[in-house]
Amino acid sequence: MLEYVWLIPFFPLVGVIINGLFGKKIRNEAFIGGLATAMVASSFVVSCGILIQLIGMEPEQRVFQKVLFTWIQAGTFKADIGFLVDPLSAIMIMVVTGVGSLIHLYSIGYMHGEEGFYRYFTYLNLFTFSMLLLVLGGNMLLMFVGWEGVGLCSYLLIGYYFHKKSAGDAGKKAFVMNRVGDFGFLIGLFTIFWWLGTNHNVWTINFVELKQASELLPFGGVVTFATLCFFLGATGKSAQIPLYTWLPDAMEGPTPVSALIHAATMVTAGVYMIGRMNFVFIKSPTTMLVIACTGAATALFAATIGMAQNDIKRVLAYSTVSQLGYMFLAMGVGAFTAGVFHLMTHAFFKACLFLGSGSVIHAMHHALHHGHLHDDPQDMRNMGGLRKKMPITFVTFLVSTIAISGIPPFSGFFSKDEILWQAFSNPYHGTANVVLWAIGTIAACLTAFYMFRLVFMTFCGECRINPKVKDHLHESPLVITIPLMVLGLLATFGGFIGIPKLLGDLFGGIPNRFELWLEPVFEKSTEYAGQYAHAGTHYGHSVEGGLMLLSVGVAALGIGIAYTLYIASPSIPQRFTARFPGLHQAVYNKWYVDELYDFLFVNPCKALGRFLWKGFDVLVVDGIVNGVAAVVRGFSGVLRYTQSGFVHNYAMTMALGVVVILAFYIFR
Amino acid sequence: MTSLLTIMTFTPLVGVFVLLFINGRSHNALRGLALAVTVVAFLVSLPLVTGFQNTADYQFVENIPWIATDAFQMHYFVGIDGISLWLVMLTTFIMPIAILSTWTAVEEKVKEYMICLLLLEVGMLGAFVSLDLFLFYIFCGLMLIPMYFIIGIWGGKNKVYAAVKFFIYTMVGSLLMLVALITLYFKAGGADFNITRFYALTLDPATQTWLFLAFALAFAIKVPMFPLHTWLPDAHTEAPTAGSVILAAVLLKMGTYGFVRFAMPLFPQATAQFTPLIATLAVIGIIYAALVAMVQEDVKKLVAYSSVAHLGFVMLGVFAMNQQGIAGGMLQMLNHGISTGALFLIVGFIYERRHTRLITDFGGLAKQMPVFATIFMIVTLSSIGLPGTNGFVGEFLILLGSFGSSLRWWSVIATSGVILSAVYMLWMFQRVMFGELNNPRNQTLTDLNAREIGIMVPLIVLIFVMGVYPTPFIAKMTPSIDRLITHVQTRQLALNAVPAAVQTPDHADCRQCPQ
Amino acid sequence: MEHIAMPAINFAPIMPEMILSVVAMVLLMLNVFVPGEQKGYLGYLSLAGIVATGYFVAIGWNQPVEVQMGFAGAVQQDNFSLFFKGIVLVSAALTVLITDQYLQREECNQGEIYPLMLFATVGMMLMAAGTDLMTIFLGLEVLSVSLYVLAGFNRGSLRSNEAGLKYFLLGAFSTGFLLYGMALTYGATGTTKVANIASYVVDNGVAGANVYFLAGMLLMGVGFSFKIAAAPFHMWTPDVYEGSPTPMTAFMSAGPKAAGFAAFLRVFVSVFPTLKADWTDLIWILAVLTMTIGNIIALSQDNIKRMLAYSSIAHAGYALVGFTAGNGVGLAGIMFYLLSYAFMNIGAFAIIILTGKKGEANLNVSDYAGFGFKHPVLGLAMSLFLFSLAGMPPTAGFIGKFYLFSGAIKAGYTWLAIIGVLNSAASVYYYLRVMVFMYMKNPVEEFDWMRVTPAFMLCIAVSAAGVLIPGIVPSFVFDLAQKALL
Amino acid sequence: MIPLHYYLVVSALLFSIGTVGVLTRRNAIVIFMCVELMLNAVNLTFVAFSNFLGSLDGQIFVFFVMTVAAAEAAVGLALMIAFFKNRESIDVEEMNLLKL
Repeated sequence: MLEYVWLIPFFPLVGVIINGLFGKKIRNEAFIGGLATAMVASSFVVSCGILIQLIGMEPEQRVFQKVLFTWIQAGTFKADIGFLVDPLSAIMIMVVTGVGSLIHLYSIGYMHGEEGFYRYFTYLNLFTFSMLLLVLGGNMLLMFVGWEGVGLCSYLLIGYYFHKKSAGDAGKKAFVMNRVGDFGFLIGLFTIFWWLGTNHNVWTINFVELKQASELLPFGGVVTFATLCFFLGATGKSAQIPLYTWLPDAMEGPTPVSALIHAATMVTAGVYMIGRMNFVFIKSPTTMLVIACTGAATALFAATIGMAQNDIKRVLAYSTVSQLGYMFLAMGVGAFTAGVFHLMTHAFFKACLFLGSGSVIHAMHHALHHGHLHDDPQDMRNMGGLRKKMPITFVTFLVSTIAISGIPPFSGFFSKDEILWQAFSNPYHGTANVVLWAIGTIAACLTAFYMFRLVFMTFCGECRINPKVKDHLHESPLVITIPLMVLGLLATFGGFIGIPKLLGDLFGGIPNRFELWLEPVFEKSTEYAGQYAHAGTHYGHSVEGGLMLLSVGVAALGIGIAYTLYIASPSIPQRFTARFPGLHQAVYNKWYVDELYDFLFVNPCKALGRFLWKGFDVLVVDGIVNGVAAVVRGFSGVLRYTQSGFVHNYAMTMALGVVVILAFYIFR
Repeated sequence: MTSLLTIMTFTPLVGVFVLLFINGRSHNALRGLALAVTVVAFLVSLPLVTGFQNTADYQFVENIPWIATDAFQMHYFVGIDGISLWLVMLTTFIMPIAILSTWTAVEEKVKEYMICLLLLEVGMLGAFVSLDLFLFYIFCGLMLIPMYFIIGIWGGKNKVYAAVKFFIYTMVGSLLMLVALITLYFKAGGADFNITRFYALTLDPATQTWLFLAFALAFAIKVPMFPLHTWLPDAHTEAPTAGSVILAAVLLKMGTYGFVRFAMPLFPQATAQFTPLIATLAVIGIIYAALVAMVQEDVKKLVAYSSVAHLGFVMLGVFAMNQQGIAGGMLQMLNHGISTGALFLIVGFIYERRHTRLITDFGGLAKQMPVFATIFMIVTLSSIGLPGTNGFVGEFLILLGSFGSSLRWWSVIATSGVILSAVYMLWMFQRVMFGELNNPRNQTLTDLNAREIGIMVPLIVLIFVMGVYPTPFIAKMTPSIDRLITHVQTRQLALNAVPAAVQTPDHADCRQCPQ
Repeated sequence: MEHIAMPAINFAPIMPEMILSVVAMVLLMLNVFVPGEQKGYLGYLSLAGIVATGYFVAIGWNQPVEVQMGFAGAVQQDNFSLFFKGIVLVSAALTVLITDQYLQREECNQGEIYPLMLFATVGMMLMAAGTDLMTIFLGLEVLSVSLYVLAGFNRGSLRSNEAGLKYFLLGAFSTGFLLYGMALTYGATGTTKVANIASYVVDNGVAGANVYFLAGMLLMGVGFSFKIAAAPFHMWTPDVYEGSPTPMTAFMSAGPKAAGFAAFLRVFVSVFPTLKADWTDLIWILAVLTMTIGNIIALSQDNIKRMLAYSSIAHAGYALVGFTAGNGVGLAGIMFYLLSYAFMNIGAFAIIILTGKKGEANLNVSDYAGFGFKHPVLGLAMSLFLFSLAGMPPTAGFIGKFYLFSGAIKAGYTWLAIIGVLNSAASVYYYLRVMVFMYMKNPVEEFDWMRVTPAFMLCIAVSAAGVLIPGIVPSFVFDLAQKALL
Repeated sequence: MIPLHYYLVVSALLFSIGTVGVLTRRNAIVIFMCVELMLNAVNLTFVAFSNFLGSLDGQIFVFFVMTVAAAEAAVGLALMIAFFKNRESIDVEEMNLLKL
């Protein structure tokens, strides 16, 4: 089965080609959507086969490379089109193809009747293809191909409703911000490649070879530079500070896209990349600290913004940013397994949440459309009380919300708690640990708050939609609800593969399968970490257990506040905003970061461009060129007057010429 | 076949003579014939690829005495190596496309137009295959004339200004190069203009500096490098579509090719000396052109400035002086030819429909012209160097190469150009293709017809082929690049070892020489 | 009284001149009997005469010195002179072809123009062949006097009168300097024979310190500079070229310039080679001034005849670059260039005559709007000539400039070559300007008055061939020029 | 015997007078007369040198110069007449159609 790993990205590519070239002619939605879904599902089947085969192998042999052909070879540089299968990529392909298939299926229903249906599925398949390249790529460059490819698809899908200016803007913003990250990625790649090459004559960008060669890399120094560059790439792709602003805007895309790309898969690419290159990152404590801090800060910062948004998808978007922050926090504290674990569980519950919101929006849109109303179908202030209208959506949404809030035994609890614990107890960052942990915990509280705020505003209380169309609200069709249910189940039980040792022991020695599974991938990190990490404090089970309870407690607190404010006494939020209008405005306007970026980068760039064009190009450069011409012409215009037409002048010039020549020769 | 290059180069000239005898009013016959001629030239050039041995030697060489007097020995010396092979192919490939693109765009003076295009092809091919410096110069000059007419006669509003600017700008550079070329000839003992003999020459550093500057000026104008680029936006904007396509795809390459073929191997020491300067100008060009492109209001001008940026990349790669950089540079020349050529074709398509190129006149075209939108998107992505397309491979290798050379920090700055290129291209794309279709005149636009799609398909295919499987392209140029690098670097070392005193005598002595 | 022994005279060296003179005189006679509208036949006759002369020029090539020498060393029909005679005859022949139609249009159909041209040609040939200052002076005067008349040939036209008179006054004035130079040289060396002056210089070690000699050399230089229109002795050129009947302008710009260079080179290169260091300074100053002034003023000209007049000044400057070099390449370059220049300039003037209207009208650059497409063949030819004048490959103009600048570079005058190429670059502008109007502006005129006679076509075709063929395969011409070196 | 220099100085003076005349006079005929003066100054030089050097070449040259001067005069006067017919003046200041 492993030999056929190339089939995994190949299937979606077939979908792209067929739908892309002939989709316009085919027109049959069932065929187009079915084909696209079938292709991803096929990939899923192959992925399952590969996973099963991997499970059957010895842990240390679970690395397989498949090289198709040499892609670029120039001098010492060589990059293959080749795939790498190991436990990490196996998890990723499972998530991508699994969640991907469900979302494809969902899309058939959600996108029904859209103009450019085929275009949508082409892009979606293309995205899946790129994402699979990203996770399967056997070298940095192929990963980069996927990296950019998903960025492109993100651009295309965000801008899917291209007639809306905001959609186009959002797509472009996403792409450009990603490009900023790509800039970092490339520089990082160059640094590693040339450093290893020139200093140790190891010319490679292949991950397996790099892992071997990572022995040669120093701690800190050049590695810090390279990893910081890579991390810049990750911040772009995974929407971390400072490059996170594109993600909320990306909600302009169709909701399944938000689920697939901007929640479950693409945005986690940065996390995956750090995991993939853990053996490099771990060599730079500085970078690790930067990552951890960035992650924690993002987690908190995005959560604050999420509290004040009214657009259902925007809340989820900020929630995604925040959760990604958790993952980076995990990576930064060396808890790679926890990070990847949270990546996976987040894929489940966040995909479910997005699809659920999609289901709501779908219903709202449908209803509003029916009544010819132009209310915003995504605004939570128009919703409320949908619990009875859409029971399946509500239930799945609720379990996912519980999961994200970190309430046991739902999946989010296991992963998030693991991260917080590692943040607290890791041996790398010394005193910073407490701060990181504290921030993470506060953010967990906020998460629970804004997520339940969302649930309460949407599903509970009075139905605030225009009464005219109230009766047109329906539960979505099966094609939409089935994926919801599957994802809801995963969000509920997905955490059980990674039960922390403390709890596992409690329940009769259930091992943390997830950690064991990934162990070979991160073995080098463990090894290197041992070389510099200070022994650190060893905390007992009681501390771990206490912290666990505390995190559940803050989540419960968040839920409680949300209940108080949005169910029990809904007037408090109004009074609060009335009391602190500035604060609310600042949070509502996302702390004015977009405006700040406009002010700092976008506008100066445009102004500079305009200045260089009109001021420099046209005035100076062309001015010099045309100026020379003008001077010569002007000179010509003056000089021609020497030709006065009078014989006397001519004769005089001649005579003077003679005199000057003679004088020159006599006096030289 | 030993005379393949000659046949290829002069096939269009034969076409010109045939065209002369066709009635100027039977437009389709003229177009068809011109197309046929260029296709034949392309077919003739195909054996060059298949028959090309992957060695550094000059192949398909023909060497016939041409101007043989006591004072001067010029040869008709042609041949190709890995460096020129693909540029020749690019030329023969792009010409039929250029001619097809003008099928309906040029309705006046078709005969003259076709003649100009074919003459241009002769000049371009000749310049790429010349291994005699004098022959190269002649062909370079030959190229200018038809291009001048193409811009000046079939151009837009400001055509005369653009054409004259183009011509004189280029002339100034190439005339100074002529002086340098003659100087070089006499330095070499005045036997002939054979390029390989010049390569073997060891010149003292001062001479190298001056000669390099003269050559570099000529080529930098052609490239064009900042700050000698201002003729390009004008020329591109005013030229008719085919003119822009050829200008971008091939003519600009004459400059970068000139650096690789002549300026660098001939004057290795000076090359080393001026690398920081050239790289700085290249990087300024990348950033500067990107910023300026960003605020353009005219699509064509925007693409023109993007050309400046792209060629800045090429220059950076070439001057990195390592395999990756030069291979990337060479590849980027081809990529730029294909992508920017395609972009100009695309601009031509909408110009032909709407007779405007102002970005603000468009918007929402994607709705009306889905096929066009797809093609435009692919080409745009290729232009911004998205992986999987050709543009990426070239840019990546250039940046990789320059990062590994002495130009590390230049490379870092240039890499940030990657961001800017995305900004201006996508913004332009967005404003043209996305948004509301609110201009009533855009609401009646028709999508591409079969001919137009047919023009674009080969380009699109190449965009992907070169993006996914560039190996054959790189493999064929590798030996030649190796030789170039070895040549330049050994010479640089050799010159550093020899004290400057033991050089050829200064030419002040020659003044006293009897005639 | 003793017999005066008739010396054995070798007529071979002046055979071409004799034939042409005889033809000219016969034509003068015939002219009386030929009615006005048929004066064209005189043109064909003179063409026949020129061809016959050309034959004798051709057979003179590479003859031994005793055959070349004549009149006690006063003339020498060496390869050098033969090459220049060739240039002169070419310009004469091409001009004759385009004269008749012009005269008919301007209604000054006087047959004397042909004999006068032939006499001028004789004078030019004599200048090229003269190896005695006296012969050179005589040749120059025969040329000049004929040209004064030719310049003012259109008696009814005030402009032509003015051109003739200006040319006459300034020409006579310059003759004074030339003669004075000759006199001083004669005084310093005691002889007027070029060869003897040279040997005297060598034998007696006369150097730049000798005031007579130096002044003589410089004044002769001034005289010749006037003939070749080198700045600052160029000022007559634009006025005379503009005012003269156009065919005569063509003639004057090609032939006399060549003849002037022939004499200039003959005297300076063969007489004063040891003084090269001295006269080179003079020549390069002239070269720089001439190129620059010619080109720069040409930039602002609207009248195409006047523009070409300034351009002709500039071209003399380029040739002087080769002169400065003074080496084989440069000097052969001058010859090559002057020959090419005859073709391209007369070719261009032929088209200018065609497009002109009665009364020398329609000569503005803007009058050429759309010409290129109205008359594609003529437009193509005109472009060819203009590109050649601008020095674009693959034309003879380019190759010529290449040789000239090569010579300069070879001799170490790289900076002069750079000034030269920068000048060429500037010159491109005004040549292009004509083409801009020809091709890039919409036509105003229909050009329906144009009558393209076979004679014109012949002239243009020959000129085009003369521009293009040496442009592509210059070897044979350049070989001839090199064999013709002094 | 009068030294050579005397002749030469005189002829140089004459030449200069002729030159100045050309530069200052307005009547074309007078200008031409001044040119003749220059030529005759040259003739004087020739003859002086010829005598001094004992070579006849100079004197022969003088004959030619005189002949040529005569021819020039003939042509010149004819041109002046033609100009006068059209312009009714031979003032060189009025010869200004062709300029710039």
